[in-house]
Amino acid sequence: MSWPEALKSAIDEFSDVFDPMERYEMLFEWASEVNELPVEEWSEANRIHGCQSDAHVECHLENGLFYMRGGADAQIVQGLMAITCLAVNGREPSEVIDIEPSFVDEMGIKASLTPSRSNGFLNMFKRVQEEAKLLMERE
Amino acid sequence: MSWPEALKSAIDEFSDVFDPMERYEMLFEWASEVNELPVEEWSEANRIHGCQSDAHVECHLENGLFYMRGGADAQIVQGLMAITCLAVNGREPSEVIDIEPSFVDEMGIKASLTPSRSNGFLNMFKRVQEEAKLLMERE
Amino acid sequence: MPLDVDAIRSDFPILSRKVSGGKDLVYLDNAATTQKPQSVIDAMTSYYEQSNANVHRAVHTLAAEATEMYENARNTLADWFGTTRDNLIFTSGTTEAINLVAWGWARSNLKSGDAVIITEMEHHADIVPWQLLAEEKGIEIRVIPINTEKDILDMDIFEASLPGAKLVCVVHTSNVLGVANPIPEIINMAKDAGSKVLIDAAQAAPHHRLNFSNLGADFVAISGHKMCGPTGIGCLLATSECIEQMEPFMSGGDMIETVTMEKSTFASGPQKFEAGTPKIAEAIGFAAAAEYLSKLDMDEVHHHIRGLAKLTAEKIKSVQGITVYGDHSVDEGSGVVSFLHDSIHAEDLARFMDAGGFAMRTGHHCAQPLLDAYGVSSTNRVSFYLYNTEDEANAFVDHLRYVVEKFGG
Amino acid sequence: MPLDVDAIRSDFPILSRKVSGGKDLVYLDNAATTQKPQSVIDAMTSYYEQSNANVHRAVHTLAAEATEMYENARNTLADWFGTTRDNLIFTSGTTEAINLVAWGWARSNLKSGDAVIITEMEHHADIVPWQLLAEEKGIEIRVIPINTEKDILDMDIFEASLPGAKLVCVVHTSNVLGVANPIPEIINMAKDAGSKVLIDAAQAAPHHRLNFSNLGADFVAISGHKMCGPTGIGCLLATSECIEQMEPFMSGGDMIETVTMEKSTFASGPQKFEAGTPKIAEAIGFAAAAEYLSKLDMDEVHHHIRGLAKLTAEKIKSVQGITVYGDHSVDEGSGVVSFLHDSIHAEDLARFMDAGGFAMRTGHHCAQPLLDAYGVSSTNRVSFYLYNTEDEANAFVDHLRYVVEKFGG
Ligand SMILES: Cc1ncc(COP(=O)(O)O)c(C=O)c1O
Ligand SMILES: Cc1ncc(COP(=O)(O)O)c(C=O)c1O
Repeated sequence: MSWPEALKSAIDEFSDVFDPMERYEMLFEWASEVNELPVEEWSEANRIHGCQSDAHVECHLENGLFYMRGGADAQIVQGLMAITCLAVNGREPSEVIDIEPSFVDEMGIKASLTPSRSNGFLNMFKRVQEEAKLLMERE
Repeated sequence: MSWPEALKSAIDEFSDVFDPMERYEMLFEWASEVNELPVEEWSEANRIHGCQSDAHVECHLENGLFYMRGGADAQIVQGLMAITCLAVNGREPSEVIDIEPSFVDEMGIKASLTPSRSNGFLNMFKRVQEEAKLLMERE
Repeated sequence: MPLDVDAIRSDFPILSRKVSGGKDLVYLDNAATTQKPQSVIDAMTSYYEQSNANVHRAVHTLAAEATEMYENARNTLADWFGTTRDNLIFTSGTTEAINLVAWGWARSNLKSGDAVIITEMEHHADIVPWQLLAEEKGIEIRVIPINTEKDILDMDIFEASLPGAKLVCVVHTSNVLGVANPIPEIINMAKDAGSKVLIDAAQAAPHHRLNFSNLGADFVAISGHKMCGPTGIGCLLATSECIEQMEPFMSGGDMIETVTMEKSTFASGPQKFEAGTPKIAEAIGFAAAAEYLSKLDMDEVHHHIRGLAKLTAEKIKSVQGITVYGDHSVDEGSGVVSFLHDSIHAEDLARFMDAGGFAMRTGHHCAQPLLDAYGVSSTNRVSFYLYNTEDEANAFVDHLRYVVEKFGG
Repeated sequence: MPLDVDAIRSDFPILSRKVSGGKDLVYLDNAATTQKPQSVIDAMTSYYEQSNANVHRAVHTLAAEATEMYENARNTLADWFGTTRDNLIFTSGTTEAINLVAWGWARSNLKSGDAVIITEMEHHADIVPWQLLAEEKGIEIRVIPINTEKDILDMDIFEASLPGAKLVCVVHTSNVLGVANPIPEIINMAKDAGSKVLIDAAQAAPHHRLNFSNLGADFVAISGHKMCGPTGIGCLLATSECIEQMEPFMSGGDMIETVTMEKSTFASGPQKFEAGTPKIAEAIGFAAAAEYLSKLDMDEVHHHIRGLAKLTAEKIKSVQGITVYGDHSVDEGSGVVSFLHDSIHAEDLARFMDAGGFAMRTGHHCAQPLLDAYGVSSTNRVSFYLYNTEDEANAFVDHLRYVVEKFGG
């Protein structure tokens, strides 16, 4: 899978860093860069299950292209959402469905890609892909 | 625990033999030496539970001394009964209660002294000791 | 390509053990439990030495590693059994898997008057739970007898018993006779009659590559320890439909969604039935067993095991006084051969064989009704597995012959 | 004599692991599961490499060895817990042990209208089974609230709740607060009121030497993996009286006396509740854990663990924005310290700590009602064990301080 330029440079930036503490710090900073879903728009319907944090995501099409907005009370989760935005926003929904979540691994972030009920990142990513699928079908 | 002479010599005889096959053969032969409880006297009441073979034991006092008779459809079990007779017959019931079943180990017979529901030898031996206790109390 | 049994043997450390005064161990009690290859032992050791942590709901490195190993184990096993992770519930073995069907599914989906079919060939694990349920719920149990001439289930009675049956419970391969039942036919007939089907695959899974999706059963129960895996683990494969119909059985941590003092709500899928700290090392070891088997040609494995049973059955039949149980002329079936001598007590025989280094089992094999049908209370049983050799089978026959000559008079 | 923690550490292979880019692992998630000493790992490996066989009812050498090892494990553990082998039922852990009381004892000995007392401090494992039973049988559940000011159970409400109670279920030591309940007092009061008592000792057994006979409880539930033992095993200690009152729960092989197609009769004692192939290697590993602990002075172990918790609680209290839960001024209690920062999300904090090599847990710790009582939905939790050092505790506090300074603004 070839990543969009913006994601590529984020991956490069992260993978240059050796210390996981620093990497988390960077992610913490990315948290502010997410296409934010304001707290007022958080609802049970857009809540991501299986996160330890309270995390929400909203997805829509603009001119047939996919866009997500996200918000979470944990900054690192929100940082991962910001990175995910780089991966998915502005793409065809059909592309979004096919994206592998491996970019977090490439960034050296131990988000752990194990399918498990409590894997926040993976649950978030799957939710985004499900929404993309729904949007595609609805078109 | 010091064993009666007859048991001691049985122990010696067995422990001289290295091959377990031969040892079982010897035990098989001993089976005929048991103070036998004839099949007609086998009953549910004198049946030993937890043996794979159908094994029965009858115990009584003669002049205040303990005696057992045994019978089993498996020859090796019956052989173990014969050895047990050497250990217990003609003793005070109070002595019988204190005997350790370790003599089979000393004979090199893997009768296994693990307490387990299906350990035939140990269940037999415990039964003999329980009978000794009952007989003592009844006196 | 036939199995490279020598190479396989070197994977199993216990096979170099000596017993009974220095004799080579010939392990022929595989239907009770199989030995474990080094890779299975190592998988567990390495988990404990490198990654041990409680799984789920923690973000630290070890917990993430342990969770990944545990959940990957589920993936590996689901894959091996031809199903998905959402259809595999970890249990402590076949017994718990069947109990889970009885307590978790049947108890809430069957009602007084409904019928459950079991067979005379079942292991106690597939009899007693149904008796307890029948007593509690007023469920009718219909028993399919075995035709002891042909060593097969009476399929006419089976067919006649189907109307009104809600669940058919049948052992894939008998642990006493080595006989395989006509499972596809049974499943088809049961499905046509609108019944669910539970397959006890404890003896089949070790030498067949089961495919749950193709099989068409609703439930399949499996033990890890009988297929190169560790003790204390097994699984229930169940269709999504049935999993959704199941009520919680064991309850506690990890299987809930929310808990308040008033009311709890439950997780969905397999997790709903996996309460408490999972059998983590065991799941990892079980998956390592599936990985070990996946490197072999399972058709060859079956062929090898069954071949040894056929050979042995054929040879000991001609030993004076020996009766063999079960039909060993057919290719289907397992590595099990049950037999008895007409005058040497089964337990004596087992001890004499042990004295020669041969580990075999004696008893009712937790299948008393089946033995009752044959009019015996125990059998001697040898059971072969993938690491056994033709030389071992022949040595077994020779030692048996020697024992019979010596004591069978 | 204080513990020789250096010597202890060298017994645990995992403690030399590096995590998070080469940092020393500081394992502070012991309330979730403890690490295993080499002797425990070796006991299981050696079982698998030398003696693996199914236990009970077979006479061959390996089966005899395995049975001996397995049954000796039961003896060792019974001894360690101050009881006899006839009062120890192997389960897969605390969760299954409590479920066994609910399904095997309470279900047949309580009737509609009877009351079961639980507390707000319980782990889900000691809440959900009672809710399910209550729903099925119309049993009343009475909940003893926690006084969140003093971090103790409200003993007045407990006393008032006793009349008519048939079973009191209480956690010995909270897995969230580290607080130990006044167990002797609770047991006395319950007994006086004619109630049975079940103690959840999952968190207490690891650093107390429990004595079942002296304790006077009717049931005690324990997990092996939280006290140096393997995953997949634990036990229920139960009085002979209660064991006799219990009905079969899981059923199948090994727990029966006889089985016919019409009716089965059951074994007596613990075996009645141990259906199927046992957790053999696990029982042996669990016993090796008890043997490991038996070489230590358990008073010192407790003192050491509790000391680290007290020290840590004291120090982090003064870190800006940190709230510590639970009373850590008293000597009773465990190695658990729960806390939260007022602006750093618990999960973020745990990740930052992990990045420094510190393994700690975050979440509801399977005790949602307790957290509800404190008005939080999760906490950060460190939990110390016998191999943790004061240096580790101090390093933890330092790294926490650093994280808070950096991100707590
Ligand atoms: C107090 C308490 N009870 C019960 C349990 C459940 O133990 P297990 O998951 O080992 O069954 C735990 C462990 O998480 C606990 O801390
Ligand atoms: C056919 C069959 N069913 C069930 C079982 C029970 O399996 P486990 O003891 O592993 O639960 C066995 C094993 O003894 C078996 O052979």
